[in-house]
Amino acid sequence: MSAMEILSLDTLAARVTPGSLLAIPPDYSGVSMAATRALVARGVKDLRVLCVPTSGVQIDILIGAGLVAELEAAAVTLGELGLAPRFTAAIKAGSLAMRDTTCPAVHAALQASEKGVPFLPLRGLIGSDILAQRGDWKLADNPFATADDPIVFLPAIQPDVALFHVTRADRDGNVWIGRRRELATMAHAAKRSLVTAEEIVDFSLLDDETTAAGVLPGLYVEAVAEAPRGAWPLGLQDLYPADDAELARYAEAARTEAGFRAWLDGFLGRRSAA
Amino acid sequence: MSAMEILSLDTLAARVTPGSLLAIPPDYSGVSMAATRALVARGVKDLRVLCVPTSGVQIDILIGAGLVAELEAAAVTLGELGLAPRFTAAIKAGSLAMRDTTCPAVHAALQASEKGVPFLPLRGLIGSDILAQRGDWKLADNPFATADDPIVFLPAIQPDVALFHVTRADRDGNVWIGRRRELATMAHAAKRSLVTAEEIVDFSLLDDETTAAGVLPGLYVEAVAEAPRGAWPLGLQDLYPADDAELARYAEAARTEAGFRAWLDGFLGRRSAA
Amino acid sequence: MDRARTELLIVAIARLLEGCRTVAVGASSPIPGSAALLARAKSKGALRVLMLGSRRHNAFTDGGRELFDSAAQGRIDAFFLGGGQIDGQANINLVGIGEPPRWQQRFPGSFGSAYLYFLVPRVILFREEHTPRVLVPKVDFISSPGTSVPEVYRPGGPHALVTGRCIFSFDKERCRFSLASIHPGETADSVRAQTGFDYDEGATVLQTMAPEPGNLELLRGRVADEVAETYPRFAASLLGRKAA
Amino acid sequence: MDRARTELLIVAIARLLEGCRTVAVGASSPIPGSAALLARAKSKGALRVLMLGSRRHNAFTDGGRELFDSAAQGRIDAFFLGGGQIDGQANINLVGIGEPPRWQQRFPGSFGSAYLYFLVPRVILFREEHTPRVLVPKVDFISSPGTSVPEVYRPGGPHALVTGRCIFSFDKERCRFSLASIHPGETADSVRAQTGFDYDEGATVLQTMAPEPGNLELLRGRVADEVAETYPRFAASLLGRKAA
Repeated sequence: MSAMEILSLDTLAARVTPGSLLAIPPDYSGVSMAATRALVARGVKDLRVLCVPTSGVQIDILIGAGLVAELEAAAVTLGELGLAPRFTAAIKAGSLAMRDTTCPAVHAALQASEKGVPFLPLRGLIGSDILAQRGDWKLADNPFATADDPIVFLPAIQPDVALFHVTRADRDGNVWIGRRRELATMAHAAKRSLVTAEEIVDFSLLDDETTAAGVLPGLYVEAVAEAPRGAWPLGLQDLYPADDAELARYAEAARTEAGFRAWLDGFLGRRSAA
Repeated sequence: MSAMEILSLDTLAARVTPGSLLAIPPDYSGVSMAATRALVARGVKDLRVLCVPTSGVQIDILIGAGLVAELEAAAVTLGELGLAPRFTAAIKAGSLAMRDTTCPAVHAALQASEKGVPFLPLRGLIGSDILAQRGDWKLADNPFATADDPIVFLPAIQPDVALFHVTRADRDGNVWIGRRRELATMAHAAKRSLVTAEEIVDFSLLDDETTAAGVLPGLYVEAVAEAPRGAWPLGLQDLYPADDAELARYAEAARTEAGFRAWLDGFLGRRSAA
Repeated sequence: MDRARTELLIVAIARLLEGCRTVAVGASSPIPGSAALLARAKSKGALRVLMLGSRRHNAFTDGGRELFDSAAQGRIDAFFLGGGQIDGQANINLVGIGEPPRWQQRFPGSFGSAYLYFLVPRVILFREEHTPRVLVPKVDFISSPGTSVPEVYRPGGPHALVTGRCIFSFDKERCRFSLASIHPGETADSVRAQTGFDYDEGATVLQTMAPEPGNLELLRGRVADEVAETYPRFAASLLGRKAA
Repeated sequence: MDRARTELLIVAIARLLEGCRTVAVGASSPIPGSAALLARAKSKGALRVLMLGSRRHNAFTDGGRELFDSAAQGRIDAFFLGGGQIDGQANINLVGIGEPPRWQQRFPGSFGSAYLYFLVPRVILFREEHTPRVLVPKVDFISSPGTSVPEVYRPGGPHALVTGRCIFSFDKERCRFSLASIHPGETADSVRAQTGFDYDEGATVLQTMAPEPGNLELLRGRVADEVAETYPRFAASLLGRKAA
């Protein structure tokens, strides 16, 4: 692997190849809607997507645009705007292979990859139909217990690509994530991390010790692309809030395939304008 | 458990009761030498100490003062000042039950407690005499492998008390740890965390999002005591460097029991002065 | 729902949180969130609230896993769960009605329920809609079971079920709900008619206690202001808060 | 050790790091640290150095575990280990001489060796002292084994052993060291006399290459400045750096 690269948004998105296992963060954590737009424009097919651990408008767009073959998530929802319409339609149409999970199981499976171990044990889960439907999880015995003590073993998940958006990146590939440490876990676990950033700065984000604790080191970042307002219509940390009106327009439009397509045309049209 | 308390140094140290499993950080990470002094003055006996994952002058003093019955560490050393003399003497005298480990095994065993699971698997270790001597570790088979794939299972370690020193605490018990996240792992894993701080501030350390990422929340902190220069003669982050001259005096003095006692008298004498 | 009913539910849930040290609240939960903040105000700050979506009441700094890890460490005393379906054994279904993979109706998903329901001692089930459609004899999909066999590690589980009509308490030994109190306007019969599962009922049926004036004052004042940080529209419309 | 010998070792170790993308250096390791920074300077920044104790060359932000986790992720290409004893099978002993629990001589402990030796592809063993006391037929305690049976997951292991007298390369298949080159002032015989374990030796024994003038210039200038951040006394005394 070569050193960290600074790429254009389209070149960065082109590194997500068909069939990739793609990890994306929840709506409140730093979603790269800019790269989502580029993926849709490119029409990358057969993505397997892992939501860490939930998603909303991003996954609904990827599904609606026909990019997603398989999905693993603890939940898909537009929150107060209701169900994710393209997700719901794809489930009904049988066009999406869905694996239900639960939030801490996603975190634990990524931590297993982070630690380079084949699995992690996790409490809970026993007796749920999630476990019943997961042929890849193992119901085992706690090897340290003297009495009967069943526990679930979760195999490690190693995403091919972690894709997310941050406020700042520097030229060493260090990126500011603040308290959103699920982004660090995703990046540690993934083979490659592709990151879009509001701005790329010329100083090292690790220079100031008071803010260094919120930095994901460039060691984990393959490439960065600059994308101002790259989370829109979602919000980004303290920088800008979600565009509630646009999200409501999406929720309404995406109730039909035609409405979704019309909204998507507008979304793709912002590409050159952005 | 009651809400977070702000205590005097002596009252805080009194919460470390005889026989406790005490977790302490490495010399470079935020060692509470102030609380160490109070523990020695109090003469708390039969401590079982876990170094996370190594220690130096702190553990050497605790051992020399006769407070430590059992020790688990990946290494005990004064670094460029050589072997830790009281540790070495106690080993030779047979007065210390020592469990050798390796750094990532300490981190993993604490992470198991952090996640509330009975064990974590870890790579490496196989064929080492560390594993051979650890009756509590299990050599097992990777339950997800199709071929033979031995792997070690490490039981969770839950310290009774995590004890460390930070630059700042606030009145909610939030404490600034910066990049020293092993302190967070220790605190998450431990039943109780007792923290000394250079200063206690009147605003919330979580108010500023640019620095909040470096904060361990008060959820994990039972009590805080103010202790200016509380890491001396060790250093503390960017605030002050280690007092190399004093550490060298320690390394020289502690080569004999009498020399150690004389140094310790001086160290204890700084109590009221501090 | 009207403001009086909202206030009744918030005050009733806050009572269920008494004695807790730390209460966590998931996303999109204005009524449980308001109840937690009210319980905190009543405790004079001794009760800690960790509310997803809030900035002021969210002390987590270890990412998305920290809520789950801290629950496993025994640091979270109470949490709230809902359900597209809830059955008489307190099993909850957040995944779908019908059969996988296509479902008759698909819900968002299980979130952290399959974990927190096992580990948080006092889980309060909350669902405003109280109809036979929601409160069913048997859920179509178990996102998380209400109880477990004794050998399963389970310090946590259901404590009560609060709906728009009543409050049920849950008996873990008998694995059954019991009618604890009914809200104004309901009768024992009207509740039973709208409940799809069987449950126990005492000889006399209590009314859910009306909000005490002091609690209402706290809720409409300080708590409404705190809620507004995370749920501004809810605070304005259902707690009657005037924007500052 | 004198300055010329120090520079020879640093330049020789830097050569062993060629082609690496990321090199990590543990605590109290001025010569390996200098070699890593020299290799970085030669690579024009393509090689990343993670040096414990440095602020400028320490990008870790996930606490003490991150070095180990990132090694397990395959992100660390080279690391350095030493040993109170090193034997001919590349087993290393960082715990003690004699027998536990009292030992004849107790060392600090194994640090992360029992892990990183398994997971980092190019581990360079470095020990200046080259005597039969250190290089033994069999270590008294295996902090970490040099090789493992095939079923043990082990992407990493020993690449070379650098001492004050020579460089050995390690053949994993044969599980033996082989004399790669001897430093000025040594002969094949003088090395063998000071080595407690058996090893392979070619018909002709190479001399360790003298530092190229360009490398020396880099080392004495830019690299010495960088080293001084973490090892000021070493940079001043053994790299001849004048304080700025």
